[in-house]
Order: sequence, then C-alpha cells, then structure tokens
Amino acid sequence: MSNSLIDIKEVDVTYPAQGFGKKPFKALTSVSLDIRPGETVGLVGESGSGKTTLGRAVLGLAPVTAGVIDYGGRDIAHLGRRERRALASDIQVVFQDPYSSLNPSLTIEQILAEPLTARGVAGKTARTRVRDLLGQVALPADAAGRLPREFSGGQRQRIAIARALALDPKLIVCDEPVSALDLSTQAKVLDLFIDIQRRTGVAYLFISHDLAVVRHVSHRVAVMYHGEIVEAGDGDQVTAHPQHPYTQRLFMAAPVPDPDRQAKRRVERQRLLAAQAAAGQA
Amino acid sequence: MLSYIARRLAAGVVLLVAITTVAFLLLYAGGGNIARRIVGQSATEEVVARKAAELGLDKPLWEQYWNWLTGAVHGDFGRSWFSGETVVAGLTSRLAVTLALVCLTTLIAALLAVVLGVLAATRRGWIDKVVQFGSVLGFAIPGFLIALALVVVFSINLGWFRATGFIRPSDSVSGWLKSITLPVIALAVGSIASVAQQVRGAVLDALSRDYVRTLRSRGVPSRRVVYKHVLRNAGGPALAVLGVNFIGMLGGTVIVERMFLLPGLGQLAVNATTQADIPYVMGLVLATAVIVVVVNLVIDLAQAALNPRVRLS
Amino acid sequence: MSTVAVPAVPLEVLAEAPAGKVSLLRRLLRNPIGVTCLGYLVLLALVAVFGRLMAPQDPDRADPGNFLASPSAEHLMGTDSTGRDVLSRLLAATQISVAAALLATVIAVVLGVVTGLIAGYFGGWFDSISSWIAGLLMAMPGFVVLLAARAVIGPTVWMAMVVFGVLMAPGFFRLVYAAVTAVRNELYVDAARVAGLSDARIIGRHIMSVVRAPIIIQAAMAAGIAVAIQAGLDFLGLGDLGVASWGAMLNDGFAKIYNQPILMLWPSLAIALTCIALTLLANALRDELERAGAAPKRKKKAGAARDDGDVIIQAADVIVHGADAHSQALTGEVLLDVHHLRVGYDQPDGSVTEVVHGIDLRVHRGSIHGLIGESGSGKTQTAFAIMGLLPAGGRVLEGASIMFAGQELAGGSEALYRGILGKRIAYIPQEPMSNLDPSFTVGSQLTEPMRLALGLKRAQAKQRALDLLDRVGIPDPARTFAAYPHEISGGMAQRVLIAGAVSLDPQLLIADEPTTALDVTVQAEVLELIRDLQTELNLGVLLVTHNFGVVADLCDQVSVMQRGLIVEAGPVRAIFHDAQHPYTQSLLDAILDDAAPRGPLGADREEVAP
Amino acid sequence: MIRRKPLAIAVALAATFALATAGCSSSDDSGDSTSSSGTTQSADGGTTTDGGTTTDGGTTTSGGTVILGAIAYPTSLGPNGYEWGNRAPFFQAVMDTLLMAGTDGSVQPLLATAWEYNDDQTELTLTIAEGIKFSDGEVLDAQAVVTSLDTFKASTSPDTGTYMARYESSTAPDATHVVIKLTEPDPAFLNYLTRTAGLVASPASFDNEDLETHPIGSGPYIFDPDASVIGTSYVYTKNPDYWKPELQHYDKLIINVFDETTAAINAIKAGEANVVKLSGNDNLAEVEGAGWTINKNELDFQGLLLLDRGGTMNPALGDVRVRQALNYAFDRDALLASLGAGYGTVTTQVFPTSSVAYDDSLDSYYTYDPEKAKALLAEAGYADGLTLDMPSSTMLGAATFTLLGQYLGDIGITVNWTDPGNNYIADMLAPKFAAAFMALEQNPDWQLVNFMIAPSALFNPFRYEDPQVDEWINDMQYGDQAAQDEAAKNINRYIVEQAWFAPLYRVWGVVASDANTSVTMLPSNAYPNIYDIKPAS
Repeated sequence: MSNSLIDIKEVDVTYPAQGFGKKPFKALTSVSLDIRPGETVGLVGESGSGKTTLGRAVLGLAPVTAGVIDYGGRDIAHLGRRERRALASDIQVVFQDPYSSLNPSLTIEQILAEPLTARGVAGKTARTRVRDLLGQVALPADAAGRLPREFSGGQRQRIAIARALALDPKLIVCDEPVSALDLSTQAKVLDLFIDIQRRTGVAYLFISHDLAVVRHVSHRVAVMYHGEIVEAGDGDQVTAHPQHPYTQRLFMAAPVPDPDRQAKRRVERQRLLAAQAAAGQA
Repeated sequence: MLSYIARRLAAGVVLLVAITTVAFLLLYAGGGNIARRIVGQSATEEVVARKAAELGLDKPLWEQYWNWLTGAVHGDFGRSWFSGETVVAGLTSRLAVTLALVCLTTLIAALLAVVLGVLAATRRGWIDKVVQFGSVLGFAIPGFLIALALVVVFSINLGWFRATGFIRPSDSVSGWLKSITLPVIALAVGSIASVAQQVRGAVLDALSRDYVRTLRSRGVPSRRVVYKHVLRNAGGPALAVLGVNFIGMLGGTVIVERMFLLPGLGQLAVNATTQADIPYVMGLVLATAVIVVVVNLVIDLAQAALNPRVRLS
Repeated sequence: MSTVAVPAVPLEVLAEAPAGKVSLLRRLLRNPIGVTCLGYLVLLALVAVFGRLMAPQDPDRADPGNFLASPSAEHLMGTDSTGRDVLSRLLAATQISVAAALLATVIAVVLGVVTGLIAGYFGGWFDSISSWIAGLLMAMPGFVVLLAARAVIGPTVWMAMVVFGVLMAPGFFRLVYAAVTAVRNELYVDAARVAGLSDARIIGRHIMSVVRAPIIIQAAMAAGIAVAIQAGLDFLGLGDLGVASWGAMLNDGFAKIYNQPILMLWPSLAIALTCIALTLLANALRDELERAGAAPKRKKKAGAARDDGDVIIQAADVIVHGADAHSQALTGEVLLDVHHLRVGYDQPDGSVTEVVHGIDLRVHRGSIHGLIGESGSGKTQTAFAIMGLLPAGGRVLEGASIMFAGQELAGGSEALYRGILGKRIAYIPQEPMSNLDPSFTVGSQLTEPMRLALGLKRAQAKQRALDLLDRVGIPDPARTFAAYPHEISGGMAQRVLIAGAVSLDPQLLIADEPTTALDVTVQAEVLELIRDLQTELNLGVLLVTHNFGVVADLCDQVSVMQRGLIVEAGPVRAIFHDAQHPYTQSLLDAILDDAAPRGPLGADREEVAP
Repeated sequence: MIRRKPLAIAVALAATFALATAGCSSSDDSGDSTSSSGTTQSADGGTTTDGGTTTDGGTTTSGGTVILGAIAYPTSLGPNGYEWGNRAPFFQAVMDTLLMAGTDGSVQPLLATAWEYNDDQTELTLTIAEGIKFSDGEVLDAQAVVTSLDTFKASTSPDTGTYMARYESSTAPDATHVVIKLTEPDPAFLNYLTRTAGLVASPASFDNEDLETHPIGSGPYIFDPDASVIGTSYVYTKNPDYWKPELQHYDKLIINVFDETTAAINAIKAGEANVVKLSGNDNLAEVEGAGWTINKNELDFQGLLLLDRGGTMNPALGDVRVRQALNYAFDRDALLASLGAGYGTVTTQVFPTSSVAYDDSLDSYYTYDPEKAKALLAEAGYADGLTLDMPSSTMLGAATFTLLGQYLGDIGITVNWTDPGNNYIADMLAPKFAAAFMALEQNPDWQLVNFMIAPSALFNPFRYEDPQVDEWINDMQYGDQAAQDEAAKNINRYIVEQAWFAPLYRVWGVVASDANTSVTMLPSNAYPNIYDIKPAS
C-alpha cells in the first residue's frame, strides 16, 4: 500500500542456535503487515505466538533473516547501529513490564530527558520538554525529581509512554502495555493511548493477548499463531466474527463477565471445539 | 555427560600448558643466580659454575623448558635443586598432608556451616547475629593469631594436642588426629562462618520461593521442607563457595603449616618459590592447577546433580 | 518467563537493582553499623593522609637504647624492636597499608570492570578470550604467583599489590560480566537502545548504574583481602620490611611475641578493625540494597501505592445482597466461616502494619466463593491467613476467628495445621512454574505429601499420582511424572498443581488467581477442570481473582475487596447486575468486553468512554 | 591474667583478646615458671608412643628417642649437598668422618686412627680403622675412603671449593692406609677432615638412583627415608652393628626443621623436642622458663664488610680514615642489646676467641664516638658527608638495616639501601656493593684468612691485596706452628687498625636442651656433634 507508514513484507526472524548441536529457533515465518499513519493495528496472540518478536523486529531488536520492513521507502530491517539510532525519533516503544522498563536508579527526569539529550537537545530545553511530557500523560510536574519505585504500575506506564513520546515519533510499538495493570488502571491507560493518538496522529502497533483490550484500541487487528499471522482485518470484524479456527477458539475461550452469558459461551465453546475436532482443524 | 567431562578435561590440559609456560618464564625471569643460592655463601665461583652446568642452567631458556616439558609428559618432573628428592615423591607426601588438612577443613566447614546457616536463616534471632558476626570476625582475624592462641591454650597449657609436627595416619590414627586437630580448627574458623553466611543467604532466598508455601500447603512439615527442598536448592551456591574456599586454602595453608610445622604444600610453595627451586615449583604449579581443574569440574557436576536445570554444555 | 539457573547471591542483589547513589549513601548513614564503619574508614583515610604529620615522634627514628619499651607517657604504645615509637609508626604505616590496599583494589576494579563490561555487553571474541584469561588467572595458585612475582620484581609492596590486583580482577570480571549479561536484556536497556542512545552511553548510564553497587560491595571486600594479604606476606617475611606498614609492624611484633606481646596488638588491631569495617560496610551496603530492592517487590504484590489518590477507606458497612434463586439451590453446610479477620505485619520498630482490616467470609461445601479485588486489596493475604501460611512477620491479629469445619484455626500453630493442610484444605497457587520445586521431579513432589499424609507406599502413591495426572488432563502422565518442572509447559504445570491440590481429598480448595498466568485458551480449560473437580468432589472453593470473567464463569458467591476490606458481598448475579458500592460499580464499568470495537481508521466516531 | 583465662577467652575467639591472652600466658610465664611443670609433664607424659615423626619424650637414660630441632636442612643428602655447620647432624648421624672435632677444639681420631704429614706438608697419610662395615654390608677400607674423597672433590657441594682447593689426589697403598696429596700446604686440612671432607659413604651408594635422599654410611644411625619428610623431618634409627657403640646414645634420632622461631619455641614449651638449635636469641628467657638449658658458643661475628678497601667503586672507602670513621659510628652495646637481645659480645675484630690471634683488647679497639668519626671524615675530606650503596635483605631482619642506616646517618653518611631479593650474596660477591652487612662464620685461622682476607678469599670480591698481609699469609701457610701463630696475630691487629671490617659483635649460637638431655658444644661448629648429645645422667 502506498499510503502505509510502515510495511512489513514476508519477514522471517530466526534466532541463532544456543550452543552446539542445537537447532536455530524460527520465531516468525513470512509475516506481512502494514500500518498507516495515525492508525492502531492490534496484534493478538498467545504466549509464544511471535507477536512480541514482530514488535522487536520493527524496533530492530530481533534478527530479521528474510523479508523487508519498509519504512519511508527504505528497508529498516538491516540497519547498522548508527543508522538505527537515527530512527529513534520515528519509531518508539512502550513495554509490558512497567517495573523493568524503567531504570530503577534514574530519576524520572533523567529517564525522560535521555532520548532528548542523546539527540543533542540542550539541558534547559530538555527540562521544559520533560515537564510538557509529564503533562501530556497527566502526571504532576514534581514527578520529575523522583525515582521509578515511588510510582505505581499505572504511573510507571505513563512515564514509559511519556518517554516514547519524547521525540514525537510516527510509530509506537506497544508491547502488552496494560496487561500488568489493574482493571481500572488499565482502562485509564488505554484511554490515554487513544487520546494521545488523537492529538498527535501517532500510529500504534498494539500487541496484546487480550481480545477485549485490542478491540477497544485497534482500528485493525491481526491474529498471530505459531509465528504466522492467521487472520487480519478490521477490528470488529476479526474480534466479533472471527473466521480462522484459531481465532474462533481464542474468542470463545475468553470468559464473559456475566454469569448467564458466560454459561452460554461455555456451551458454545464446547460445541465449537467438538466441531473443529470433527473437522480436524488445527 | 562423559563427553562433557572429556571436553572439560581437554580444556584443562590446554590451561595447564598455558599456566606452566607462564610460571616457567616468571621463574626464570626472577630466578637470579640460582646456582649461587643452591650452594650457599661459602662456595667458590668455580663450584657455582659447576652447579649451574649440573642443573642445565647454562642452556638456553627454550631448551630448558623443552627438557622440562618432555620430561613432564613422561611423568618425570626431576628432582628438587635444594633438597634432592624427586618432585613426584616430595609433592605426593606434601599433598597428602595439605589435602588431608584442606579436605577435613572443608568437610567440617561444610557440615557446621550448613547447620549454622540453616539455623540462622530459619530461626533468625541471636543465632543469626552470631553467624553474621562470626563471619566478619573469622574473615578479619589473621590466621596466625588464631593458630597461636590455639597452641598456647590447647597444647602448651592443656597439653591436649600437638603444637608441632605431623603424624601420619598410617603410623597412628590418634596421633594423626592430635597433630591435625588444631591446624584444622585454625583453618576452619575463617571459612565456617563465611560459608555459613552464604548458606544463610541461599536458604533465605530459597525460603522465599513460592514452592515452599505450596509444599507446606500440602501438609509437608516445614522442617522437612527446609532440609529436603530448601537445602537442595540452596546447595548450589553453597557448593560454589566451598569450591572457592577449597582452592583458596591450597596455598593459604602456608601460615598454619608454618606455625604447626606441618610438612605441607604451602610451606613447600614458599620455600620452593623463594629459592627458585624450579623443578619443584613447576611440579607444584602443575599439581595445584590439576586440583583446581578437577575441583571445579567436580563442583560443576555436583551442581548439575543438585539442580536439574543446570545443563552441562 | 524463566528466572532459571541464575547463580544465586550476588545476582540477587543486582536483580533488585539499587536506587540512586545518593539515597543509598543516605540510607547507609541511617544504618548504625554502616555509619560506624564509614566513620572508622573516614578516620582511617584522614590518618592515611595526615598520619606522618600527626605522629608525635619521627616514625623512623630508632633508639637502640630504648627498644621494646612498654607503653608509657612518652611512648603511648611503647617502642618496637629498634626503639621506634610504635604510635608514630602506626600512624605512618597506615599511609602505606591503605595506599597498598587501594592500589590492589583499584587495579582489580579497573581491569575487571572494563573487561567485564566490554565482554558482557558486546560478547564475541573479546568475551571468549577474556573469559578464558579470567579462568586461567583463577586456576593459577595465587599465592605461588605472588611469590614468583616477588622473585621477579623484588620485594616492593607496590608491585606485590599490582600483581594481587591482577589476581583479584577476575572476581570483578565475573561479577560485572554476570551482571551485564543479566541487565543487557532488561527492558530499559532495550528502551534506551530504541531511544537512540549509543552503546557507550548505555553502558555508562544504564549498565554501570546497576553494577555499581555490587562493585562497591566487592571492592570493599577486596580491599579487606588486600590488607590481609599484604599483612600475610609481611608476616611470612616476604614483604617489604623497609617501609613502615602494618604488615611490617606485625612481623616485628611476631618476632618478639614472647618478649613484648603488646607489640603485635597494635598492627593486629589496625588490620582486624579495617577488615571488619570493610566487611561490615559491604554487608550493610548489601542489606540496604536488599531492603531497597525488596520494597518495590512488595508493592508489586501487595500494591500499597495506587493510581487513584489517597482515599481512606473506613470500615463502613458491607453491602450484603440477599440470596437469590441460584444461590438458594446451593445449601451445603458452612465449611469455612471467617469472622473479623485482621492480618498484620510486625515492623522492625515494633509497630504492626495492618493489611486486612477485619473481614467476614463464608464458604459452603459444594459452592465456589469468589474473592475479587485489585492488587493490594488484601485478597491473597486473606487466603494465606486462612491456611496459616502468611510470609515471615505476618500474623492473624487478635479477635479474629477462622472456623473450619468446627475447628478454630485463627493464630493456630504449625502443629494445629498439620492434619488440616493438604488433607482438608488445599491450595492452588497463581504462578505454576515458581510453585514447583525446580530440583525435584513432578512425580516426587506429587507423591511426597501423599506418602506423608496418607501413609501410602511408594508404588501406591505413584499409581495414585498417575491417575490424578490423567484426571487433570495430562496426555502422557508417565512422562510428566518423571519430568522436572522446567521440562513442562505452564499450562501443564498448573494442571500438576491442581492434581497435587486434590491429591489428598480436601474439602476446601483455596485457589489464588489460578489462571492469571495462563493463556486464554489454556485458562478456559483449567477453569473447566476446576469446575469439574469441584462438582465431582463436592468441594468448597475460595477463588481469589481479579478477573470478572473468571468470577462469572465459576462463582456462586462473590465478595469484593478493596484495601483490606470487603465492601460488597452476595450471590454472583446480584453483584453483576445490582452492584451498590461505588467501587464495585467502577470496577464493572472498567470492563472492556462489552465496549464497542473502535472501528476502522477514519470512521472517526466517538469512542465509548469506559 | 592467670592460666585458666586463655581457655575461656580463646573459645570466644575475639581477635584482640586472643592476642592478649597469647601475650599474658607468655609474658606471665617468666614469673609463672610453675607452668613449666605442666610443660614437662606433657613431655615425659609421653603418652603418645606413636611411631613416625613423633616424639615420645625421650626420657630414658639410654636408648629411647631423641628429637633435635634444626634451623636448616641440606639441599641433598648426597655429596652434592654435603654441608656442615647447622646441617652437620643430618650427615653425622649416618656417616662417620675420618677425624672428629673435639669439644676442646682439638682434632681427634675417628675412622682414621692416626695421621701424619710429610715434611713439606703436602702429603698426608691416614691409618684407617679395621673391621668397619657400612650399613649396606660393604667393607669400609682405604679404597672406600679414596672413593669418598674423590667423589666429594668432584661434587657441587658448597664446601668442595674451599675444603678441596688444595686436594690433588689420594691413593690407597693398602687396605688400611690412605695417602692424600695436596698441591700446597693447607694448615686447616685436618679440620676439613672432621667435617664434610671427611665424610665416608658406601662406595656402592654413589651409584644409587636415590643417593640424594638415601645416604648410606657407617655411622651410628641409619636413615629411614620412608619415615622422613625431606625438608621437615628426618628420622634415623640406631645402627645395630655400629663399630663404636660408646658414641651411640639413642635408639632413634629425629631431626625436625623449624622454619619459624615461634614454632620452635612452641615445641620447646610443649615438650615436643629434646634439643633445639635456636635461630635467634630473643626468647632465651622463655626457653629457660620452660626448664631448658642454654648451651652456647660464639661462632659468628656480625658487622659491615668494608669490601672496597681499594676504593675502586667508592673512592671514600679507599681512605683508611673513612673506614675507621665507620667503626667509630656504632654504639655496639646498644646494637647488641637491641638486635642480639644482649646475648653476645661486642667486638671490633674478626678472629674468634678460640684463635691464638685473638686479643681481647681488640674487642674494644673502636668505641662509640660519633664526634671522632665526623672528625675523621672531615679529615679525609668528607666533612659534608658521603653516600654509600649497600644491600639490604628482609631475610636478615629489617631492624638491622634501620639501625645501621641511622647510626651512619648520624655521622653524615647517607646509605642507599637496595634489596637484591634472592641475590643478596651473589650481588655482594659480584661485586656490586662497596660495603655490606653480613654475618660471617669465624673459622679457625687459616680457614678464616682464606675465607675473608686473602686476595683469593670469597669474601674479598674486590681482590684487595696488601703486600704486608700477603707476607703474613705466606708465613701461615709455610711456616712452623710458631710462625703461623705469630702471622695470625699480626694479621688480626693489622686489619683491625686498617679497619678492613667494621665488626659489631659476636652473637651467641644457642642450642637449648631439655632436662633429660645434656649437650656439649663445639667451639668451631654451630651444631654440636651428635655424639655429644646424651641422656642426662
């Protein structure tokens, strides 16, 4: 597509073997996906499906062994360290774990100013920007001088978002950004994501295992299974009327927060499993 | 498993060659006029020259090393330049003493440390403080002070143990015990507490693991959980510390050996090295390096046996 | 996922990465041992710098007419074997000894840290070579190397310390190497990389900040060892007796131990005190780090800090819904009756931090009672309290009652629980992997309680375990029985834990977030299993969860917990359809499942506010 | 402060307390000599009748075991390691010497029952006792003696260069006579035959592979290599067929090597030895306090060797006034008290008291007179002081060099100390230093002259020659006894006046013995003859 921001084409990721006599591990097989400017593409899958690897491939943190990741007309899958660094202002990340994604020994200001000073922004300008960023994620300005451990999970995730925003990126890879959060916090953070997107026009590659979360934030959704994308399409299409047997199972497995509807869902799920087993579908 | 051991041993051999080469070069660089030192102050220069020729010290360095190496490969490590005994015989008798010392110390340290460490971790309170404090003291008090205090009290004043000398177990087991008890205590004081400290840490760590609670929820008594499950999981780190201590003690016994007049490796090491008794030092370096390689291998194997997640590769 | 095979203690410290340097120093200053040691070391540093100036007499001036004098007004510590003033000498010697120890330490740190950082961060050939050299150095008999080096370069204390520094470097190398390889894959390092930081900057900023504290600890230990080694060399007469150092003084004193034993006291004291101070300082540092590291960990689990301000929850009236048609159908006897349960943790200062503030809870035989709440609400603490398995320091406070099948368990000892845990109350934990002992096979962990509690023979226990594994849906029970925990998947492990929980025919099952760590499809299967077992064995179940879907799927009764209190309780339908408490309502509102999908890009319609 | 306390405290294991107790119990022992009863008890308690390298008290009047303590061990028990001095007992136990040193300084017969020089003193005929066998069964005859002499001559023993310097050859005209040819007269040759030069080993043993660790002789004891640990403990058992049983006093003889003075003192206090050579005299009170006897001789002098008397390296030392100034610089009494614990005699001469050349007025020829020293230096043109390079060594104790440097500094001489490590002696003899501190053995006259005075002497590395002295040396070698004595006296006085050395004091060499053992010292050797170590009657 000509108007896509980033175009992932038939990408393979293979991790080299650990030690002699072991097989290399192929984490992604011929994955293709595109993201348009200002769009959220949800990526759903269970652990080991390769969804996180795809995010890391986009970030340049996973070894792409085949295929192309086209960004702004050039392949960013095989950049050198220096060129990759230059991309920092375009592609950013928010990780799942709000505890290990912030260096515990740096203050919030140091963390947020880091991408700025790395690009040569002067200290004073950086400080102003940090204050601005904290405002954007609805944290008080006095947060700047404190350490990550003084914040709750939700607040930390806001800090991580602020860091991702620091360089005004075009794309943020969000790797399970709310799955470690409590229910009520999760909703607030998701709204923050959507709000920021509306204001800045940033695109998200939004990775999650939770169909409900993905449906809530995504314009389009792709489903991953065993290192491949098995189904992709508009959010409500994929999440409400899944076509692929795996997506159907996934849809049925999530319990509905209503005792009576869930009782029905349970029966439906059993029926689906039986039908799929009969049809011999994987 | 076997191929792993073989690979480790092969790597060990490479290590040995490297170590002996370094040691040889060091010794020669620092040897000075070795022949003069062997024959002493009153010998004439002519005798010195004759001594040098006798020992091959007049040959080029590479030739001396080659001679040593070919001899060593054939199991001939030569004779000491300062005592005339064969290096193999000398090392064997010294190793018997030092290994007895180190093994006994390690054994005692391990047993006591495990008991103390577990008690400190599970009971906390005063015993915990004693272990913590003891480990600091044990680390800080120079070994010879402990040795001296032991001699003054238990051997000179009470006459329970020997102050000097070594009795072989083949001659008299009780005599052997009398001659080795104080040195072992002197050596163990330092390591018991430090190993106990490590065990304590490892046990505390293991105790905080989720499976401890789950096991107890199934009705497994907490004592059994500690001694069967926690201890096994804490065993790895403790073993590593014991291994390090063991290796450290190989040379570190020298002070105790001197104080108690034990014919051990440490004493030999000091004498041989200061005199530049090259055949002896080379044998010594080789022997200790072999022990180090073997001990490390044994520790790694033991850890693998304790912890199924450690893969040998 | 796996925190597997991390080699124990030092990494434990750095895994709980430290807070900033400043605050660590500040905390150290609040630690009485730490401040004492620091004080001593500062004093030592002052003496090292100004010692010669402070010396009342010329430390090198011998007085053969007045040797081995006992302490007197003129010579406060007496004189040595050549009549030099011991006090002056001790002051002067401090300089040499401290400088020597510093030299060795600095060399070890610089060498070990630089190579460790490079090898650990970049890996590759430098990694292989430096690791090999470190191994080589560690296999060298250190003492022999020191002696040989002494023979080569002469008996100067400085060269000996340089060599010793090199010998100690592998220790730092390994420490830093292990730390770096552990940190290299931390998310914040990835984040820094994505943020466009150069490698040098990442190492300097992120990696160093993590390895810094362990390095300081190890350096303190190393300095102590260097002091001791230097003294040891001097003691053996292998040192540099020409310069005044503690070791040289010790050597002199030891030679005269039977003439003037007090001569040995002063250098021994200096050496011992310095070693003790350094070791204790290292210990204090480590303690502070562990404390600092433990704090957020606890928060993570107990969740003291929250997003939504500081609302203080009073023990207001619990909103209790009456029974409905569904719940009336379940009329099993009351299995567990918890009344006014309070859980507190003893603090070092003697106070008690209360985390559960007096709750009532009832579980009937044959029914599932859901305890729902967000992290830190005290639901897990409640579960542990019922089983008498609160972590160290935690206890059930006065006035609580936990009646289980007519027996009071509150505050019960281990002996009281002996016949109850496992046999009558069973537990399913949250994290399947960490709840299996990694060192024992699945089979041995399953059969151990059976043999202990039921007195089964080995073969009987094994048969029962295999049956149970089969029952919980494990495809190849024999293989799983013989496997170690790390060889099976998370879903399998959870099934194993469920099998273990029901293995002793309990009446009450306490399941603490039993599906949270599992994938959705696996979760559905495990929920299915729990429901089947519950019906089959007519169990009472206390299900702790934060997931309303799970509650809707399984529970008959629900209690909603917030901040250590139950705010609303009742039959499951009442909670879902008729929530009264604002907190319950806000939770239900946050559920996304019923929210409309966002739709394609450009549809540009209003999002549904949660 | 009393004796029970150490136990309680040492159990507590507090560092400083442990130290203090070590202090109390030792320093109190002097006043607490009853404690020696405890010590003796553990000695003759001797409940450990273990074999091996142990003691069991050795309390019996004849037979039993005697345990000796030594401070040095031979580099080899074969001819390449032959050494006397402190190493004498190791050899004397297994091998007989041709002649024996008497406790009065005389030369006594042993294997050789008679000896005779020819007129020009270049041929020595020895008569060998008959019917003696080595412990391996070989016969000890004249040919065996010749083999031993030749083997020693060809060996790399430290002694061979000195003792065999003038040995040309020897022959055995018959089974009981040995004729030794010298290249020139050697007045000390008979002395040498009481030492390493006179050791006779089984000729068959010279071909043995284990010669270095298994000597075979005809001596009173047989070496037990299996029970011994080379370098630490040497075990000898009684030779049942010994030809001169009156020299045999024990069933078993053990020599333990004490590297550490404190270990030696501990052994003495714990009663784990019978006779101990002490490496220093710091603890004599302690030893006596344990009920032991101090046996002493004065054998070494300690002082500065002013080697560069010709001024080739340091011109200042070529000036006799500078050398004399060096002699006036030291307070010898204070040095002896401080460095030698007061056990010794200050001296300014290098000849021993046993020598005819000895003159007790020469013990105080130079007094402590720094003013005079400065005046002499000024006179020699060094009013502003001078610099002297000297070696130092930790082996000789740090205190020595501190004090020497200080005294010299007081008269304006700055010493640059260099520690050559293991090469102290090698560098001194190279020669790399104009002067050096040293402890040298005071041998009988002719030996002494050839050791440190003659142009070819080992400790005359600059080969300094003085025609006057050369003449006296010639008299000593070729003259009759009276001429020899006269020459020795002249040499002694001359080199004191010329300040060839700056001797400080003679130190006691002490061999301590317990109550059960009697020891008679030799005037000329550090260690007594093992024959002179007997059960006390």
